[in-house]
Amino acid sequence: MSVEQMYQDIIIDHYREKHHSGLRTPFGAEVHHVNPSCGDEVTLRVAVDGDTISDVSYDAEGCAISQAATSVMCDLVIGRDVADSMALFAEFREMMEGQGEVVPDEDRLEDAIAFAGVAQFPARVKCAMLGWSALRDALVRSGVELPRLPDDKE
Amino acid sequence: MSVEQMYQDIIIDHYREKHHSGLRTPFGAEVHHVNPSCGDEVTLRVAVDGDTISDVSYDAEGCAISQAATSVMCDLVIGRDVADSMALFAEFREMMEGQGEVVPDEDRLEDAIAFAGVAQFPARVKCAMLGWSALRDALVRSGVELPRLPDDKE
Amino acid sequence: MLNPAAIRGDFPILDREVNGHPLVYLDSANTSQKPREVVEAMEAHYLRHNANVARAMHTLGAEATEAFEGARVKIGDFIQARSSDEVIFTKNASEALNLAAYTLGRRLGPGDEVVISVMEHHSNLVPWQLACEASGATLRWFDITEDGRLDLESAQRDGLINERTKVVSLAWVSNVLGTINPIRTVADWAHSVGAVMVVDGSQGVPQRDTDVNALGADLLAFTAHKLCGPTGIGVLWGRYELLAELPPFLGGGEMIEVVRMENSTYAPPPHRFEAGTPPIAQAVGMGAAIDYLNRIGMEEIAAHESDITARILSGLGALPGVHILGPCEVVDRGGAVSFTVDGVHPHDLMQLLDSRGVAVRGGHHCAAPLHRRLRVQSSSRASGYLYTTPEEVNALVEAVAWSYDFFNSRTGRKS
Amino acid sequence: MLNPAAIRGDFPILDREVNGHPLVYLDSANTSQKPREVVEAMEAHYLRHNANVARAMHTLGAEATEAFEGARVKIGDFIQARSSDEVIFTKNASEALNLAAYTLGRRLGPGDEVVISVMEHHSNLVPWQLACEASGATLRWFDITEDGRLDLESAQRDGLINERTKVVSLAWVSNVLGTINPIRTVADWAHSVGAVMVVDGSQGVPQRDTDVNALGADLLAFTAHKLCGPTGIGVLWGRYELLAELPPFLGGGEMIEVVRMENSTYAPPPHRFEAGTPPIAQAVGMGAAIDYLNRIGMEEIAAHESDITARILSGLGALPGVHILGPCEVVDRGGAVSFTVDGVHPHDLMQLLDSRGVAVRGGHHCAAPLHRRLRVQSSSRASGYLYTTPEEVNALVEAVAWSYDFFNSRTGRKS
Ligand SMILES: Cc1ncc(COP(=O)(O)O)c(C=O)c1O
Ligand SMILES: Cc1ncc(COP(=O)(O)O)c(C=O)c1O
Repeated sequence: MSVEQMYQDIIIDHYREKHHSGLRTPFGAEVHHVNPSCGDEVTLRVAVDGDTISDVSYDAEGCAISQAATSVMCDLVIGRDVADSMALFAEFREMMEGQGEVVPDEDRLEDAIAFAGVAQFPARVKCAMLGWSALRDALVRSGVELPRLPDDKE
Repeated sequence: MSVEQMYQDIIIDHYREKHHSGLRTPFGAEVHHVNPSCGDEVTLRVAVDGDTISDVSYDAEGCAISQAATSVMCDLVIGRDVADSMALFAEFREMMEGQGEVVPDEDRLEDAIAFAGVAQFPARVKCAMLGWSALRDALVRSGVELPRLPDDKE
Repeated sequence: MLNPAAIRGDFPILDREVNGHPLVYLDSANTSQKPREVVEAMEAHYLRHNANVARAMHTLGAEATEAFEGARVKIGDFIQARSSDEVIFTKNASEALNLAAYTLGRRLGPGDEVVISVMEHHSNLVPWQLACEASGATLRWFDITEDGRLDLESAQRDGLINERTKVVSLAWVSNVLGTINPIRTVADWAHSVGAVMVVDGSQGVPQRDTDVNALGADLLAFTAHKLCGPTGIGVLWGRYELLAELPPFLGGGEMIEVVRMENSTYAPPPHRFEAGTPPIAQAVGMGAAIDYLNRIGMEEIAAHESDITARILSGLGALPGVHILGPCEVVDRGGAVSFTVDGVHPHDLMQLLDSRGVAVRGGHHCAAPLHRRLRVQSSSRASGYLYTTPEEVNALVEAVAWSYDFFNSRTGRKS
Repeated sequence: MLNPAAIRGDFPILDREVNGHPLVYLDSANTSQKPREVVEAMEAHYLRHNANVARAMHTLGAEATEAFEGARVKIGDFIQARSSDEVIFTKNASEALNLAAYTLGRRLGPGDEVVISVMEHHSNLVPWQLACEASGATLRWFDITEDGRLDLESAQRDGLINERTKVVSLAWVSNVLGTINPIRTVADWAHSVGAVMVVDGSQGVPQRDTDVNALGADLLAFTAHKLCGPTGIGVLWGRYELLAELPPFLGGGEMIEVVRMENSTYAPPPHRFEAGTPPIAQAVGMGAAIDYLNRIGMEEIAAHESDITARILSGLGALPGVHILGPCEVVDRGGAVSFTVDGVHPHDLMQLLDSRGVAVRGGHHCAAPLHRRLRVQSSSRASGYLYTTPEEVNALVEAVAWSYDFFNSRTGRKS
């Protein structure tokens, strides 16, 4: 896997024009997450309407991988129901932690399959997960009951 | 150097009947010294009369080397003037730190030359010095002005 | 059954001669010897994969991080931790216990009590003295029975552990008496009053199959250099929920989340407690040591320890003038055998044994209060490990007998 | 002149290929590579002389103690300490700085001030935040000038150091900006108000001839892994009279004098501050590293650092879109060169360079407040050492130029 293959055009595109970027109201919860080793950070807000994620907005600074992953994530989850969004979280995490051995489902992950190559660079997996982890945390804080996912630590 | 040569008869003798052992009055200062690595300890009192060490008494527990060295030391310094006692201290220390290369002066050190062999066992040098260090400290605390010795650290 | 003859081939140092005799290394409770593969794992790391971890994300950095975090996983598995996030790297067991005492100490105040025992190593004693001094809490301790076991009865009678107790910290296995303490029983008692149970596993973890959950500990300290690993690294394991509550201890490096000049927030465990460049190569070495122990099998190692201990106890016990401290039978007993010899100070005994190639420790073994309690100033201690042979025990016993004669049948110059 | 080509033969890792390119290791300010002889010294120690120190007085114990204390002497000589008793072994520079902050912190109270700078590594910042938090003292700091130097003028104007100041703690050389701080000037100022001068020598000691007395420090922290030595060991040097006044920090093991259950007394320095089994093999390795550096010569090493730094500064400085943080000339400047590249996040730059075998660090380099002060979120850092060649600098410059193009001339799928 070359670095050219890792930085797919999809990633560069999302990095350049981050979809859904900028903090918006209304929102149910706001969280601030950082990747302490490189300082990447994201402030993320989520609004939930019934079972549905009605909006995700964010203000983030960081590398192409973390920025693009957050942008792609917003495309995926805004308007999706919470349980299915968390299922996507699990599928994305499985791909990222699979060290390149997990074949992703393009129908489900859409642009996010562009990150499959990143899974071969363990140091960058955290970058790709930053926005997703923030989203999940924000959902918890907004009081939504989340499903237990496969591979969760506790 | 064999261990049989290190444990000279002189040392065993002093270990068995520790000369001047037992705390006595009057005294000018009392100190308590320990060798933290093995726990050997000595409580030592010194009485000074003018320029002369008029008495050294002690209560000690420890190995044959530390006990015998303290016993021999008392034989040497009781009744001797302070400056010359400290000169003896320096000569004894020089022998002990000489790793067996320093030829001791038997006329000066008397029974203490039996410790020459101990100098080849660096771990035991501290044992042989325990009583001497306590004596020097006690002299300082009893207010005597001590000469600066060769090899003193500060 | 474990085969020490085969194992010895892995330990080059055991071929050494000392003072013209084959080395008989019976100071393993002090520090163990290292198999070649542990040393080679560190060598390969330094010469092929060396980089800083976490912060360095280039190829070498990724390799070093994987090796370092991989060691954390091995160690977590070795003690049956729920997650490797419960494994904090420290420099030795002492730092691990100080980390426990400083962070738990922040919760203590006047009226609170910390309970230890009179048989503790200084490293599980002085940190609690310092914590009590700083907080105004009171230090209390278990006494021991005449045969050197934890005196549960008098503790119960005195209400040693009570509603004021905030921390109980005990050695799993005594480094002097060899006693294996009933940690589970004491932990249940501690937990019934809401106290945190800290266990000093320095002597237990190297010799016994460890399951932190079965043990009942909330925090467990141990050290690599006693389990075939390198110096410079120890571990504090902790229940994650407890670790997550504890404040930071050492500050700096990667233990942070957000740092501003005005204030900082801290990373989650274990990184919160790992300030600065961690012992990277040492973690690799500790991981290799654990692979080595696992290959031989902790059950086998424990059985061998019992066998060697029984031989030392019966061999020394049969000698005139020898007095054993601690349990004389291998029941709830680890491998440290401390003893005194009439007329021969431990310091001198150590020297005499060394002249015959036999390495034991003489002194108070960092347990001065226990020696005071036993009314001896110091003692000698023999302790084996997986590489110790019955022949080495024989050499010890003969050398002790010879030393007794050396001092007690000397006539001296004047007699 | 030092000959890096010859020196490279001592570092097997430098023969490695990374992603099909020869390794260009420019992350030495993070951790240095290790010459074979350092690793072999530790190997020989573990496999031939391993035992615990101080407490073990048998032959192996005496050998290990001599090796360990011998390393202390080498280190004391290396920094021109008056006595090796002024050399305290810690696990890294961070522990050394925490030791300073915890023990000096015991003297602090509300109204007292501690002064650091905005360019400090977290390891010389968080410990002082914790100490101030615990004691009620106030943390203040030097700002920097536009060209990345300590702003002495504004400090003077604001009376930054004054009669309330109890401690001043500064990096000798910044790990981000490369700035060499005027320690002597600040130390004189600190001493004039009776404050203790602490110096973080982590980046200075590996590259420069160090004389603690000329430097003006009262305490100096540094770390072995940045000076060709092993991980797992650092040093706090201190003026003996100051160390003798400081209370203990970590408790346990051999840092004691007399231990009773009720209370304890403590050993004199340095042992008072060394709880538990010290990093024995690591001290041996650090001693070997110092022998190695001495053989090459610290003057030569410093001159080589200047040469390499000048090449990096001019090479990178000539590239479009590259901005250097800190002094752009090699005047009072060490070897860390941090920079940003327009349109390429440091994290990505690190990855792109790595794909061409070039190892640099990307992030905030454990100096987040400094980055905030410089109004950049993070940066990339290249840093060489005695083994770095001009050709490696060329490889870096080429790879940075390529990376700039990679990100900035990509069209993407939609455009
Ligand atoms: C200036 C400075 N201070 C402190 C440290 C911390 O050193 P260590 O990681 O060895 O604790 C470093 C290196 O990481 C440094 O560059
Ligand atoms: C029971 C016990 N606790 C603590 C320690 C301290 O371990 P370390 O020296 O690795 O800090 C030891 C060994 O020295 C020990 O035997």
